[in-house]
Amino acid sequence: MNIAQPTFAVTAPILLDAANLSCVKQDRVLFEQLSLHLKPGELLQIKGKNGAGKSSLLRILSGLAQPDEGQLQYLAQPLPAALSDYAANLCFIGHQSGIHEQLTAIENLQFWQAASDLHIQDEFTLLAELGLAGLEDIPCRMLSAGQQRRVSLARLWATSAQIWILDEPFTALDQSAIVSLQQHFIAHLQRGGAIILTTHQPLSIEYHALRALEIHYRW
Amino acid sequence: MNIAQPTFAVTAPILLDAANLSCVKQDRVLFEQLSLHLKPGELLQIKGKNGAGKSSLLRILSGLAQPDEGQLQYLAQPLPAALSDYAANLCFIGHQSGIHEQLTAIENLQFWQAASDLHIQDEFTLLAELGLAGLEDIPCRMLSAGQQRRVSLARLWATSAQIWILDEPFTALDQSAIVSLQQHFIAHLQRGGAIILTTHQPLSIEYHALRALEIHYRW
Amino acid sequence: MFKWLDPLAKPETLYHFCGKLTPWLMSSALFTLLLGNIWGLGFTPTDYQQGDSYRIIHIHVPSAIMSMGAYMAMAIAAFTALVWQIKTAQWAVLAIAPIGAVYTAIALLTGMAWGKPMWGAWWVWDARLTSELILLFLYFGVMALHGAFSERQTGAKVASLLAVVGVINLPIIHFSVEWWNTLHQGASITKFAKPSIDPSMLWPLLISLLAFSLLLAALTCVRLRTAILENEQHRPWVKQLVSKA
Amino acid sequence: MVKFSIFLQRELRLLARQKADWLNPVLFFIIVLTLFPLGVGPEPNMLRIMAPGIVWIAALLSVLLAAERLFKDDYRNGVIEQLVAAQQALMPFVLAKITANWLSTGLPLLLLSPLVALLLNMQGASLEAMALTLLLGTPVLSLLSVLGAGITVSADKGGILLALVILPLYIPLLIFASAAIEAASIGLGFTGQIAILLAMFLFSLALVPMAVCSALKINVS
Amino acid sequence: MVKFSIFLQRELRLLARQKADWLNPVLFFIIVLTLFPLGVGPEPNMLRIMAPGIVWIAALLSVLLAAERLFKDDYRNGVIEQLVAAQQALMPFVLAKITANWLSTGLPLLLLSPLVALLLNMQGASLEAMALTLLLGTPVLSLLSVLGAGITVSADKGGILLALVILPLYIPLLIFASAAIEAASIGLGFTGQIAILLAMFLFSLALVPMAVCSALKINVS
Ligand code: HEM
Ligand SMILES: Nc1ncnc2c1ncn2[C@@H]1O[C@H](COP(=O)(O)OP(=O)(O)OP(=O)(O)O)[C@@H](O)[C@H]1O
Ligand SMILES: Nc1ncnc2c1ncn2[C@@H]1O[C@H](COP(=O)(O)OP(=O)(O)OP(=O)(O)O)[C@@H](O)[C@H]1O
Ligand SMILES: [Mg+2]
Ligand SMILES: [Mg+2]
Repeated sequence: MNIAQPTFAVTAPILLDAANLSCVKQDRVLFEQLSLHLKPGELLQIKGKNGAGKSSLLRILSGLAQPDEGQLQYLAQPLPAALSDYAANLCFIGHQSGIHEQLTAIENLQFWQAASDLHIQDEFTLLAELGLAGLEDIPCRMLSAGQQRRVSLARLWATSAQIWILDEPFTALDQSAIVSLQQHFIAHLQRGGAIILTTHQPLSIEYHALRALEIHYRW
Repeated sequence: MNIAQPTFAVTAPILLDAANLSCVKQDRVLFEQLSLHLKPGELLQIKGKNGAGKSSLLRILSGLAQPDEGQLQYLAQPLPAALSDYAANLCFIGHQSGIHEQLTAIENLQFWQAASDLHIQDEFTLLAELGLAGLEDIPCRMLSAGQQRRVSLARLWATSAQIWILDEPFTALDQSAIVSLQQHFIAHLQRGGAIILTTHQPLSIEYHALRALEIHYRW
Repeated sequence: MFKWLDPLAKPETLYHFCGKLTPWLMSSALFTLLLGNIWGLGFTPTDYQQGDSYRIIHIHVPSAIMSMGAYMAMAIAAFTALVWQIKTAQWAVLAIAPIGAVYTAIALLTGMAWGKPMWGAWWVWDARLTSELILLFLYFGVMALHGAFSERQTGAKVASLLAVVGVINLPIIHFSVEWWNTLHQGASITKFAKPSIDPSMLWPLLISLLAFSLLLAALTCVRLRTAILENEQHRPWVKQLVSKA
Repeated sequence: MVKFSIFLQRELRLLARQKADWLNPVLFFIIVLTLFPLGVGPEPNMLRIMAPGIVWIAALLSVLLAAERLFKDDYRNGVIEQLVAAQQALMPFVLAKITANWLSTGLPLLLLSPLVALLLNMQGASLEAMALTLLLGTPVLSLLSVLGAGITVSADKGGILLALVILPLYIPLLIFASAAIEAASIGLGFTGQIAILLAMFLFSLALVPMAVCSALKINVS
Repeated sequence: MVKFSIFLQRELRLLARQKADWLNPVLFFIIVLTLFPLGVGPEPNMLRIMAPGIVWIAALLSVLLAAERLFKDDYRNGVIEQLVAAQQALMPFVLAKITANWLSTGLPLLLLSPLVALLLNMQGASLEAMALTLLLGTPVLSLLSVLGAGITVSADKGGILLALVILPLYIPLLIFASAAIEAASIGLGFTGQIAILLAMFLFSLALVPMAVCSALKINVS
């Protein structure tokens, strides 16, 4: 594991550095000259109205889409080249949940364990922690919207990736689940992790390295 | 139009009356002996943790699914018989948005106008009101998550149905959209409408006839 | 070599480069086309076996060969686009595809017209004819894929992928006459050994072949320029260009 | 009626937007037709005998492939769920789907029949018979495949299940249609077969739309 | 390797859960085979001549239909998007998909070949040739259809586009396979065709998985 110890002074390396990004969708410029950087221990919330371009930005930051202009650097290396290192240290969960509806929660976890090197001691305790006790053996399509989201987020409890990129993780979750997810965020940050996320619900986290970046809706 | 004037005294007719509903999913009893009724001018929020059975209840209340036990009455008539009257006076918007991704916002509205007798004076002003100005002619799949939700909710601005049943209407909406949707709810209630909804986000409505019904998560 | 090619990856340079090339290509294409056809149709001796119907060879053979040539060019552009992520190469793929499809259609139609007197049927299911028909479908496939995605980029890349994979079909077309015994003519000019065709027929044929390849290049340049403008319409240099015009 | 025409307009607009929807079945039809002689051998005589069967099997397969996604999008988006909740508009919706399906797959096949005849060496009367059977048969095909699509819309596995449901219903159609073409090709009359096809058309027109509506209702509840 | 086997296990589990996935292609194959004699006429001689082509066309169509949804679920759920973002597991995932596809469609067809021979009046050598071509050809078919599915996964219209992309690539296979069966049926040797089929198999095995990976990457970006 590659997680820096909580010594993130000014000297902490810049994990992700984006310079002068721009994104154009069909003649419409969503954002231009957007720069940001992320250090260990930081949480960056991307804000903006519906349609401002938050999801588009996250897809660029996670290496899925190419920016129309600008560069990304992971640990000072330019991205298309360093993509595989970056991907190995990244956990991206988008609007879609990434779980197969026909498989049970356990089976979905096993799949992701193989696909992205998760470290799960015991799936049952993990799922129980997420409030899914007794539902481990039901195909996910029979779970409620919020329960499906919980299965999808379970990965965050088992990943060793340092950078998390999450698109509206709180969707469909009830209040208690939101609170425990936020606590988990803080634990991750304190271990030297870094998080970029979007959400329309206010964060209720008490933490010193919260930053926000607002994308203004342009037409 | 069949909307009662704001004279909802004790004598107001009971629009929807559910008695002793129960719902069983795979040996699991989600709820039993659940009774509720809805009068003009009332907003009923169904609360409960993820997986408590809120969506299942809403599908029963809207006539899509049958309860395992119990009856529904619409204006004192039992439901399977009065279903077509009831359906004509109902606007149900579920977890799925009900908009076709290949069609533009305008075309989706025209479809729903024909399908459920909406009264839209001018699609363009309606969409502009919802913050979609300039996006009327783009296929909906190119809209962001929140923008798609807005198109789907546009129906609420044009329907003459008295009873609205909404499953997590605030999902993916930004704060300003949530506020204006809630204002629209109040206007509807004051005109004698009635609303049943679920949401995990706290309502910020000031209104005298708010009621809540909690379904406890059982295992 | 790459030093010379590299600037052409830039849309603006390529646009002007194609602009300069087009008139030359176009005029030489028209010249050779006329020359080849007048010579071939008017001044070559009548074949003692086939009568005058063989004269369609001057359209059939060049268009058939160039239908494959166009595919090869398209596949090379596609490969470049995929490996080096060059957008202009991607646009070139779509610029070539319809031209290649038209060549293929011409080869098919002239072949059918020739087949009726020669073989007694418009169409027979032999390997060369069929594989040429498949070539047409491949062109269609590339064009259809291009339009089938909501993300334009995706469509362009995926179409390139199919173009590369479809190269398999080219050797099948060419060697079909050897691998299967067919009704169709064996190789007579595209052999490595000495061509087995009378020089009085060969020359006009070669000129027509040159004409078809020049025409391909010219039309590709024209279509490529439009594609560049379309894709770059919000760039400053295009806006400048438009305001100047 | 107003609803029907608005819904039909919507379907046609969707078709215009996704040209692949009606172009691809046609191309598929042509491709399958070209595969047969390849696999079976190119003797013209042979081909003429097999032609009726081939045409009709190719038609079936192309309509079938097109039908698969007919309701999928609307189901996934919740359109069908909400239509069922709103009750009255379901029937015009289904009728519009059927009409659009025929316009986009049956009609092009009909228009293609001269080309097919050319490819498969068909002559005069057979060509006429083929066009007639296609005219009467493709609407039945559309009706049946919409039925299949409706029945299987919420099934975990659409495509092939659909084929299974539809193929058996489709066999009588195949038998009579190819019998008509065969009769024509050897110079016999074929009004009998055509009359049966007509009956099948009217019969399925009367029954299928209702069946589709109830299939959709069952699928969302 | 460990990843591959876990992924393969997942695919097999999905197949076990949705039995229709592998039962339906098989049934489809059988139905198409029975349609032919119906549409074309039941003369045994005729049937024997057409048999190779028919078998291979039916095999193609059934594999094609099964391929359509191969990646759809995983695409819609965001599984593929997240796999691409995580990079390293994509290749084993694709290989598992290909293997599972062959196990669920190619293998049953192979096992069915004696039955087919019975239905279509095939004898000794032809049967052997058919089994051999199916053994070598169905993996190619699986590879190609997975390629088609990967290429078209985010396309607005899957099914038929897939067919359009795959059929041209598939035609050489059809030609050699049916040539082999035909040669066998008239008593000639067919090692040449079999060798070509083997070459095609190895060739596509080497190239297709990489092509599928890049197709998936393109589709999510
Ligand atoms: C629809 C029918 C036909 C098609 C699709 C077709 C296709 C082709 C193709 C693709 C080539 C280029 C082969 C290569 O360069 O490897 C070709 C060449 C040629 N074709 Fe055809 N052909 C057709 C009918 C005919 C007929 C009826 C004749 C005359 C009897 C004919 C005579 C030739 C000749 C002489 C060549 C030049 C061969 C060479 O030098 O390589 N073709 N044709
Ligand atoms: N494929 C596309 N083609 C054209 N425009 C697109 C495409 N995808 C997205 N857009 C546009 O880009 C804008 C930003 O979309 P994006 O999904 O990034 O918004 P968002 O900030 O995530 O919004 P939300 O809060 O609703 O999720 C939207 O206005 C949308 O119309
Ligand atoms: N088809 C089904 N088969 C078996 N169980 C099901 C089925 N559908 C739902 N359930 C179960 O019913 C319970 C209630 O689901 P429902 O969708 O009604 O929850 P909900 O209250 O809407 O939750 P959320 O807040 O997450 O949306 C869940 O625990 C789920 O596991
Ligand atoms: Mg978003
Ligand atoms: Mg719910």
